[in-house]
Amino acid sequence: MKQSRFTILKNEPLTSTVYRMVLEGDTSAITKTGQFLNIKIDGLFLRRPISVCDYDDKTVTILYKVVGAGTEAMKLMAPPSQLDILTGLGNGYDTTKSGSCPLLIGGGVGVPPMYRLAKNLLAEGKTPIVILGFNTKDEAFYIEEFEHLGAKVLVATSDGSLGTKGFVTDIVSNLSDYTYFYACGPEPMLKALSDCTKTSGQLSFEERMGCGFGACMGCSCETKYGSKRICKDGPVLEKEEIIW
Amino acid sequence: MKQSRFTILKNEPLTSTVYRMVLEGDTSAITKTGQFLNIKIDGLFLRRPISVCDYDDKTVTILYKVVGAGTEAMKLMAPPSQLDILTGLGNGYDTTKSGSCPLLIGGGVGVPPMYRLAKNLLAEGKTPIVILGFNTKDEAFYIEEFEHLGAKVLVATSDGSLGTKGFVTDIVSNLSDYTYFYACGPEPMLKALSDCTKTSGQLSFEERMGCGFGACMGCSCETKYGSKRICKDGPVLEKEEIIW
Amino acid sequence: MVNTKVTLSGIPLDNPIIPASGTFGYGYEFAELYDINMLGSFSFKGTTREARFGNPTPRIAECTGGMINSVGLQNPGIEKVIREELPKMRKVFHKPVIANISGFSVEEYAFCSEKIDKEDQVGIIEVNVSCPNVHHGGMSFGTSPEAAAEVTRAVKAVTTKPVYIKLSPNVTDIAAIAKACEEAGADGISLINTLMGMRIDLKTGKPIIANKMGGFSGSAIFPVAVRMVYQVYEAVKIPIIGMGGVSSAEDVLEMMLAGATAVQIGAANLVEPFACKNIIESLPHVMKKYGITDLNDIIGGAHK
Amino acid sequence: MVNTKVTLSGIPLDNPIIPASGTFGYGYEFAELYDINMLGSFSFKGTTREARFGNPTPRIAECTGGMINSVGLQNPGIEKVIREELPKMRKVFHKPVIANISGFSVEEYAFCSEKIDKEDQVGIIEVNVSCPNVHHGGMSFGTSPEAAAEVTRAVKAVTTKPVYIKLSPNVTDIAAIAKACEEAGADGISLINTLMGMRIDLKTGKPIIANKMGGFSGSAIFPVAVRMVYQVYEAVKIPIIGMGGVSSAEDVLEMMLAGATAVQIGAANLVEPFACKNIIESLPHVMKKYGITDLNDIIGGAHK
Ligand SMILES: Cc1cc2nc3c(=O)[nH]c(=O)nc-3n(C[C@H](O)[C@H](O)[C@H](O)COP(=O)(O)OP(=O)(O)OC[C@H]3O[C@@H](n4cnc5c(N)ncnc54)[C@H](O)[C@@H]3O)c2cc1C
Ligand SMILES: Cc1cc2nc3c(=O)[nH]c(=O)nc-3n(C[C@H](O)[C@H](O)[C@H](O)COP(=O)(O)OP(=O)(O)OC[C@H]3O[C@@H](n4cnc5c(N)ncnc54)[C@H](O)[C@@H]3O)c2cc1C
Ligand SMILES: Cc1cc2nc3c(=O)[nH]c(=O)nc-3n(C[C@H](O)[C@H](O)[C@H](O)COP(=O)(O)O)c2cc1C
Ligand SMILES: Cc1cc2nc3c(=O)[nH]c(=O)nc-3n(C[C@H](O)[C@H](O)[C@H](O)COP(=O)(O)O)c2cc1C
Ligand code: FES
Ligand code: FES
Repeated sequence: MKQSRFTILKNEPLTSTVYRMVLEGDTSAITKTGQFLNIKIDGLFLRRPISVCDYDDKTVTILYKVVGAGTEAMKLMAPPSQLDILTGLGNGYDTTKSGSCPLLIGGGVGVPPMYRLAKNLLAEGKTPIVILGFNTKDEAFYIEEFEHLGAKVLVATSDGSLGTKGFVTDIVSNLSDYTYFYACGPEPMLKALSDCTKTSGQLSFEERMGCGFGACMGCSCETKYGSKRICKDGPVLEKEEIIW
Repeated sequence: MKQSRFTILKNEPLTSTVYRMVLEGDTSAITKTGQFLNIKIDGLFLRRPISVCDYDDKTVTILYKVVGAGTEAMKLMAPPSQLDILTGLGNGYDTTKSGSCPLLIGGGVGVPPMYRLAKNLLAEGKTPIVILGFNTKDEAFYIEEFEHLGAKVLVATSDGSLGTKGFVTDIVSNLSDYTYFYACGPEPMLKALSDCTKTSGQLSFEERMGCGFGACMGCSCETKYGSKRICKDGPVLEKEEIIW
Repeated sequence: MVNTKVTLSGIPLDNPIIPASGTFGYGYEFAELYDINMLGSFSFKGTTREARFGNPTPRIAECTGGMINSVGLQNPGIEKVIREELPKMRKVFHKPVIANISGFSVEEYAFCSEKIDKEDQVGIIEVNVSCPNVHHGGMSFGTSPEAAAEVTRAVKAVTTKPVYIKLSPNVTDIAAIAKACEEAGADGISLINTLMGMRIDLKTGKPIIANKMGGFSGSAIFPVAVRMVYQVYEAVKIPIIGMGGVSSAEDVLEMMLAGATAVQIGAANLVEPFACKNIIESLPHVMKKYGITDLNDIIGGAHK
Repeated sequence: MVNTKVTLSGIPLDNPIIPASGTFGYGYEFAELYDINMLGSFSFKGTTREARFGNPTPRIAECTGGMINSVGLQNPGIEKVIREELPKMRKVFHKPVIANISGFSVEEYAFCSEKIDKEDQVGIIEVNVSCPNVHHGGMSFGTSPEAAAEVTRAVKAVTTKPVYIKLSPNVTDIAAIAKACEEAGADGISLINTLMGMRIDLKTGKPIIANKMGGFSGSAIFPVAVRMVYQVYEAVKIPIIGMGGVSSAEDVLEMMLAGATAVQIGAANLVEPFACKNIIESLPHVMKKYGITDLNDIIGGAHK
């Protein structure tokens, strides 16, 4: 973990509620996708945890949905203002277990961490299938970006306005030749995926956090292997250890 | 009273700790010098009361000393940022009682309201004598500005580095041909002036304020004519009503 | 259209927004800024038998998210309030007002309440039991169920108007005190009064407030207020007026979900003079945002 | 040069800065960020007889200037803390630590204290009496002078180390409870623990915290903490460790002026991981600014 100041390079809407922010600063503590940042926002007490969507040696990209006071404030920020951020938080996804053809499943604001994950798996010579779920076409984002990476992308929307009508699980249930899966999204989606997937996999969880770096026990969850802190021992858990 | 947003036009140091800020906005509620503004500062709960130094139909000038969190924040503000300000607070000085040759006595950050007062009295054809007190030369400000108005200016510094060595009272005690006095400054100065002046006069007081507009009774003081709110019935009191 | 009307002991309010005692004076300053008849009601400055200058100054200190006051119940005394202020208030506010009554003995509470009971302008008598009991070593009436109940009974005996007991949060068991007041006949509970707090001036090394301690209020105390309203709602059946740190329409909804039928706004009025107006105007929009069509539906909703 | 050294019951501290229990884990996370040996000491996570998972999640809610937690004393139990954590802690922190002990019965407090008493790494036993007493209807030990004194006596009977009783602020008369602990043999008083608070989620209409209520801490509670430290300083002669909302060197001075000999930093560590380091480093500068050459000179200074 590192604490440092980042400069906002870009902050732009992808949909009416989801924004992309590109930040410049010391990214050396970020080692994996699936990790997250914890962002200090003036006037609010707690930092806001947001997943790493992509990063390089001097920038990090995040995608965030405006849902409350913190993200509302983020939306209004403009380059070149600065943010105090904790980086390198969480375990992140482990690509060594992926096999040759893993599924990457992102629902809503669970989509962002799948981006860098897809990039990495492709770089490792694997052929990930990316499955993205949204409520409706207007809320969809990052589909082209995934396609540009060269990944196969399947989309589900609840109302059928884009791709398959239904949930990501409707797509997953019809697939069979995958070797592993990675998922991030709302808890009901994760639970359904855990039930309908035929392989082992890694799922990323959200929890309200005090610190985000393992000090307060605010985010604990019980697993089959004992209590884990979502912020430090997670947010990524293995399918097999999860107690639903 | 009015609440409105002002735009900072200038914010510049006069000494190492005293700043002048010129603000543009709706000044229609300001009717007298000796009145004050109550300034909202992001992140701080209470507004900060600062005297009007000068104003016209679209700008108001204040001079403030950096002493704590609020003024520290003000010092860092730059044009064209905005401030939420309550204007037209307090009774202000009454020039009708001045006679032809009033004394205007300002000590430290009590100097600012004397500026517009001098201007008004000169405009009314009177010949005010302005007496300014500071600790030392380096802390002195606005002497030239008063001179430019065409007022007679006398200065006292505690260490004698500028003007008379001593206090404003040392100057006042040696004067006799004045018709009235107006004073603003630290309470011990006001008390000493009240004792050494030969005429009636008006003195402006400071008190910690909750609202600044008469609602909370946070700033009450007892006078010979009953309890008064410094923010609404003051900050200017008549020499005769003050209980020391 | 959404419904913001609520009822306190039979008294209909256009909306649940009520400026809290001591932060709105007698309404005059605010009436110059906006038409205060848009308010549900207002609770005027705490009134005692005798006129009081209150505590020495400084009476105000700043805190993170709030302020401390030790005004000390400055007021002209009940007779003068009835004779001079009520008629003036009637000119700027045409709805029933809430008379906030304080005392340093049970008799003083009864005396003031009996006097004010005759005024038809007064809709509710709000009895502030946070005052020190001069007959019992200065502990406040609000710190013991017995003392609070005794004040309640004494006031109820001399009034026909609804009596709301305004509780102090500086206690171990707020629910027990509320319950004692209900059993003693209270028609409603107002809470919370200020938390006792202190700030020290680093320049002098001494407390900022001349009286050393004072009442801490403002958004910082909101979570304590919500908790206490929630606890009292579980303990009593009479209506609750919730307050403590409320400064937005969202806060109003949160207080009502905790169990408040109406909500008072205190310190927010001092730093944001249009606070109540802004809250009243944004309330319908915020209700819509959360799918609320009638405020009465959410009172105590968090308990379900 | 200024002096920041203070002494707690004979234990010298390089400075009065101590991370508060529950906000610093066992120090490991912070040891990766800075050399935590710069701290005066640290108080490790509250420990009970049995291992505890704690309360269901969500356990955290945000407030203006603070947060609510309902972690519920998650810890591996006293045996495992002694066997596994203490040796690991010794590697990152070479000074005496403060063992924070909790219990749901008098026996549990005594059991844990007796166990930890044998560990020379432990300088002070800090007894958190904010836990509900399972034998007495769930009211916390910290809410009655008798119960707090009983815990104090039980712990003192089985330990040789200095015992500091950590008080709950959710009480009517904090001074009476502190006094009872002093009379029962306490070597010092730590205060304040968290204020009970609640937040409700407008989207669901239900409390955010799974356990409904939780402990409110952070800068918002500072004025209450200063007031209570001030009151307890007037009531007892034993040293006080002050805490509650401290987040700057200025706050440390204010706590000490109120009567604290040392100061704990809680929630600030969570949102500003370098909080303690920053405070320790700025303390000498802030002392100079206010003309303080020795911190010991200002302890209780506001009472003079
Ligand atoms: C590990 C992790 C990664 C995340 N990654 C992303 C991401 O990439 N993009 C994105 O849009 N969102 C992400 N979230 C959710 C994001 O943290 C919340 O949407 C955000 O904190 C809401 O803040 P707010 O001030 O706008 O909302 P408010 O509701 O005003 O926040 C109030 C408090 O609740 C907390 N909170 C609210 N919603 C959540 C939530 N869903 N999860 C955890 N805490 C919450 C806030 O952090 C804050 O402490 C992630 C959450 C976690 C735990
Ligand atoms: C009617 C009036 C007119 C004033 N005019 C001027 C002026 O023209 N120029 C100027 O430099 N100063 C003036 N002051 C003093 C000015 O209000 C304070 O210096 C300022 O509030 C300090 O704020 P701070 O946050 O920097 O200090 P802090 O000490 O951090 O403030 C903490 C709290 O104490 C209050 N406070 C601190 N000092 C004073 C004080 N002397 N008087 C009243 N409240 C105080 C603050 O308003 C705030 O609520 C005036 C005060 C009053 C009452
Ligand atoms: C300046 C001031 C004066 C107050 N005077 C009274 C009073 O006279 N009677 C009373 O019952 N409460 C009084 N209160 C308490 C408020 O009515 C209210 O209960 C408390 O401030 C909590 O609400 P808030 O956080 O919105 O301010 C006063 C509060 C303030 C800030
Ligand atoms: C997440 C969290 C966990 C806590 N756990 C404990 C605990 O185990 N034992 C204890 O005595 N106090 C515990 N506390 C209380 C703190 O030690 C401290 O008394 C309180 O938070 C007030 O200080 P603060 O405002 O600086 O946080 C905890 C506080 C927080 C925020
Ligand atoms: S949020 Fe503090 S331990 Fe996870
Ligand atoms: S500051 Fe509120 S009445 Fe003067």
